[in-house]
Amino acid sequence: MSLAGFEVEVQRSKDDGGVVTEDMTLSMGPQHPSTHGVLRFVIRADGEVMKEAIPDIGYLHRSIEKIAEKVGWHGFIPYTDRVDYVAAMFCNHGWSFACEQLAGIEVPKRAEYCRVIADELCRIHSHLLSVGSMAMDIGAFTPFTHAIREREYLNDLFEELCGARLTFHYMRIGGVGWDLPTGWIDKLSHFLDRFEPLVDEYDRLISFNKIFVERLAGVAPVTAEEAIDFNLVGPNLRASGVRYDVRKDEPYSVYPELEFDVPIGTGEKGIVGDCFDRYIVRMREMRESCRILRQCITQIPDGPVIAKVPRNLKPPAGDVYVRLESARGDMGWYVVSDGTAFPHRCKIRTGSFSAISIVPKISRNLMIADLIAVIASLDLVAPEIDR
Amino acid sequence: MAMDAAGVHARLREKFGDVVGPLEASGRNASATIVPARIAEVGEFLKTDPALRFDCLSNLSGVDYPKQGHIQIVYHLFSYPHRHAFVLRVNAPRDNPQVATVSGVWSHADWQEREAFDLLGVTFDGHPDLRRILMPEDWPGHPLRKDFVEPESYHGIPTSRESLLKA
Amino acid sequence: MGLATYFRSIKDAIATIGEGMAITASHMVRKPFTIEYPDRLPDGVRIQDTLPFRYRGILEVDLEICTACLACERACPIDCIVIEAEKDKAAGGLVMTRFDIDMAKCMYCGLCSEPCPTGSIHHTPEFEGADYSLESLVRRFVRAPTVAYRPKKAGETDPVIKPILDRGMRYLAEFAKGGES
Amino acid sequence: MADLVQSLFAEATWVHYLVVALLFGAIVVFGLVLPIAGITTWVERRIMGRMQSRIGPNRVGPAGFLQWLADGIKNMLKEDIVPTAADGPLFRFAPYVVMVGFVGTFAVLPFTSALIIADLNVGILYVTAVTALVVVGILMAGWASNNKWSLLGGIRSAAQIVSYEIPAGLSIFPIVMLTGSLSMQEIIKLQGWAPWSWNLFANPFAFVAFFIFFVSALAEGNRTPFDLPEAESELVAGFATEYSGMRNLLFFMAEWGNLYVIGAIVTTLFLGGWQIPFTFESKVVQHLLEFATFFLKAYGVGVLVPIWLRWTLPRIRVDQMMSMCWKYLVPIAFVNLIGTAAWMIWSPVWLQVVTRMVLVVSAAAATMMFAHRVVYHLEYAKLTRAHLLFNPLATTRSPG
Repeated sequence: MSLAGFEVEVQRSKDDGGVVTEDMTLSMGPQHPSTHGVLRFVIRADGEVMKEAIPDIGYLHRSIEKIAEKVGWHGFIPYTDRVDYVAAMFCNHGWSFACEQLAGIEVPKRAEYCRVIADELCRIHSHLLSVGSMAMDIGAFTPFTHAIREREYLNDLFEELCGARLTFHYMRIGGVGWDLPTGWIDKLSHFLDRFEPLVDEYDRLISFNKIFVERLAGVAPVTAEEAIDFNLVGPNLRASGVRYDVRKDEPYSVYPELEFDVPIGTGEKGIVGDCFDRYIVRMREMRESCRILRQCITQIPDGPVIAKVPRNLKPPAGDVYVRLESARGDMGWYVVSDGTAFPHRCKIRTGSFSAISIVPKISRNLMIADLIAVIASLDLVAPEIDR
Repeated sequence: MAMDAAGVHARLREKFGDVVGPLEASGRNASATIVPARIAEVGEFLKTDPALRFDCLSNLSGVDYPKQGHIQIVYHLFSYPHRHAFVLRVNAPRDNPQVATVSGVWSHADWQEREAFDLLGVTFDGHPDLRRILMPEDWPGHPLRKDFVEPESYHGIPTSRESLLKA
Repeated sequence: MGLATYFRSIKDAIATIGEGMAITASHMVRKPFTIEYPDRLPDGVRIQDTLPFRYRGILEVDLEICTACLACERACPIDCIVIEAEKDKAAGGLVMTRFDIDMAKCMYCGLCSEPCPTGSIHHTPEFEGADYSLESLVRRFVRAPTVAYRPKKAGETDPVIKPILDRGMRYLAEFAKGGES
Repeated sequence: MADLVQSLFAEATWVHYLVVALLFGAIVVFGLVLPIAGITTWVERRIMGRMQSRIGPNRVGPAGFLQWLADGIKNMLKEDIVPTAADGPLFRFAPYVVMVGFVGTFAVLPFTSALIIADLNVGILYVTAVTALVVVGILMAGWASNNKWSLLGGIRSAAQIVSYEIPAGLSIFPIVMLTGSLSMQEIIKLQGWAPWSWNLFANPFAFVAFFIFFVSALAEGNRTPFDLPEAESELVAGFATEYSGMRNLLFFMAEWGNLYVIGAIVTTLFLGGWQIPFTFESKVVQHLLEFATFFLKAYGVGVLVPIWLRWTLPRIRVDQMMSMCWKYLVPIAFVNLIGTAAWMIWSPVWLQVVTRMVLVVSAAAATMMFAHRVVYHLEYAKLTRAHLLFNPLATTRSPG
């Protein structure tokens, strides 16, 4: 593996005693245990203290945007599952949403509710992995398995809903592929009853543990200006104190009918926008998702779950940019149609891509152990970065 | 104070004149085409003008239009203080696409421009660190161009396998 | 650092660590969540039987009710289905000579089973697909040329085909029905 | 041991001594150390599994008990890889240094009133000295691997162990002062079987010293929250990154075995050692009971509690580990030292008795509170009886 583009200048410094010291160049990844997929960082460190950490991405590039131009409008939906396989529902939703905007398709109300239910479940699904792996990266293994245990329950729910545990392919252009199965709503509310106390338990087990707080509080704070400048989105942006949520501020689907709060980082343990804020915002969002789900359960109307959409869809020429709030924040889909059966261009702007670009800036003068916390707290998911 | 697209466009026209093309479409997708070399200035103005305050470059995408003979760079801007959005478009010729960089205006543009450079071969003048980001350094061509042909192999590794379904 | 902060941080550390230990201790008496697949399930239970009806496992084709309409072949985004059928007056309709699915390529999206008019191509709950070679992952359903199924106006009466068709239609009923124009 | 050799051989030469010493060493290593370290791996993985709503190893032998043997055999059969760029001799030698540092402590561990290899009059000093060898081994491993992650791990370990020797040593002093001896057996003999006659409850300073010693010992044993030298999410596997097969196993055996050594020392110093309330006619019964008492105390404190801590707590950062040592543990250990001295000089007998009782009662109260919290958490999670299981060896859950 060449270091092309990563030529780290070896800096020699001489202290007063005449001892020459060299910086150490570390290659962290792509097979490092805590880089969440195949990410690589080239670190220049002085002992434990990093002088810089340069991200190297592209190891998981599967050219999904190119594939979009080859497989047609309906056929691309299963591929969107792979854009961010930790939170596939949002990618399904984003693509369907963009296509509906392009083709002017009206989505039935029940389908929108199905989508919101699936989205919010998926948000819990993704945040559980995020906070769980964060705890594991900090060194506590047990919270991770507790998170995975709850995630397993969710997987069972998804399996029943759409037949898959990870690559859901649940949404279709114009609605959703399957209606909610009979008795599924009861299982969902049973899950919520069981899950909410377990979030509290998780908080007691790890969130406010002194060691955990010490590891995260005050580490790598991102100010609101920086966050906007680097286009951090979602929980990462909100942790910096910006109260912005696409669901609330540019509502789509049926979110205007639902009541929920947008938790933001307050710097309760350290500085606003530090790792702890990014972590705790996710914990709080899971509770909000539970709230949304409970409302959906009571409000969901009857009716069809998919609109009449031609199988050979040819949206009129034009482009559209839609944004939706995925688990990793504002996800942008820029889709260009040239009026044929194949998309002309699809650009997916993901939260992790912008989040990783801020790493070199905020990781200066942190310790190597802190870099792990930063990666975990930004909730970087490698497939979403590389697409 | 949120401003509608026509207002944003009018203000740009007032400042830059013919550099800014006519307003296309409306609502969230309302856009204006900008002269490639002046995009940085326009961006700077959009970001700093107190009435506009487009402090966030939400998305930067490159689209190849072989028929029209240009590559279009699309800037989706968003303003957190005012909660309004605007779209800028820049058309660069396909054979030598050169666009001024906006990485000095929005830090997010740094990586997005690298991606556009990598996948579409657009050169961003003045970019501090313009090198490939997703593809390997020695990858031939720019994959998202419509006329890109995938090489048969890369360093001796075949890029495709024969279909098992061949009759 | 004031003395008060000093002792408060000691107190905090002891309290939160104690709380965490109480939780892990309480887990010692909770049931494990593991299903011991595949060999320690309760008697007579196959894990496949516990999976939901919609589970998207390995694809299966019921040739008895396949109409050779090629809808699945067209729907597949990665072209992992190949069907060859010819009109044959003598045999009384379409005759399928080939129906192959490359399971090595299949991404289990379910797009093929959605447009199927009879539910012939469908996902099974089987998921154990590991094999020693790529070639053996290609499922070839047509052994000998087979006459394609033709739906009967009055409803199916053949006692062999009826249950298969019923299952197929039930499978189709699970899908949300959108427009098909 | 000299008596033993002389009683066996009429004219004992140095050869006899050597042979008996080697035999004895072999018996200790293969009869005691290996099984303790091995079984501990099984215990740890089972406990960890239950804490994480999993089962843990359950395939080899009843309830997976023989898993440790299977792992050992597997590791012995594995290829012993030495990286080309590594410093070969040092690389090969390092695991043995770590093992020596750990097995050496068994020489002075008082298992019963008689079963002790050498009751040195400087026993506790010997323990602190010998365990310091471990850091040499780890540093050797980290350096010789010629891997930056290993080196970071080795350096972290050196900094950590050297720092934590100080609070650990300072927390031994109060006990030495109380008992007036450095010999392990003497320290035990001056305590009684009952909790109120343990050094732990002798005075408030000894009580605090117990916790400081325990924390420092955890840090010296590289256990979570102080497992920085091998922090798997940061340094891949720290100093052991390049090791495979048996050499890797030696490191881990030393780690798990060290837990037991920690427990044994804590038991000796603070928890009354092998003391039992009765004396028996039969020497065998007497020693068996003493051994069982000592073993259970040491295993509980030294193995089960650290395992429990490990699967509860996250890992602290290297600078926090240092500040914890120098800002918290060392000052408090000094206060303990002076406090114990002052206590011994000025406290009247009645105060000593009352304090012992107060400490015992408050420790019991703390345990009760803790038990209450455990029950509270079980109730808070809204678990039905069907979700609870009291048989730790049962394994199956019905699907669905």
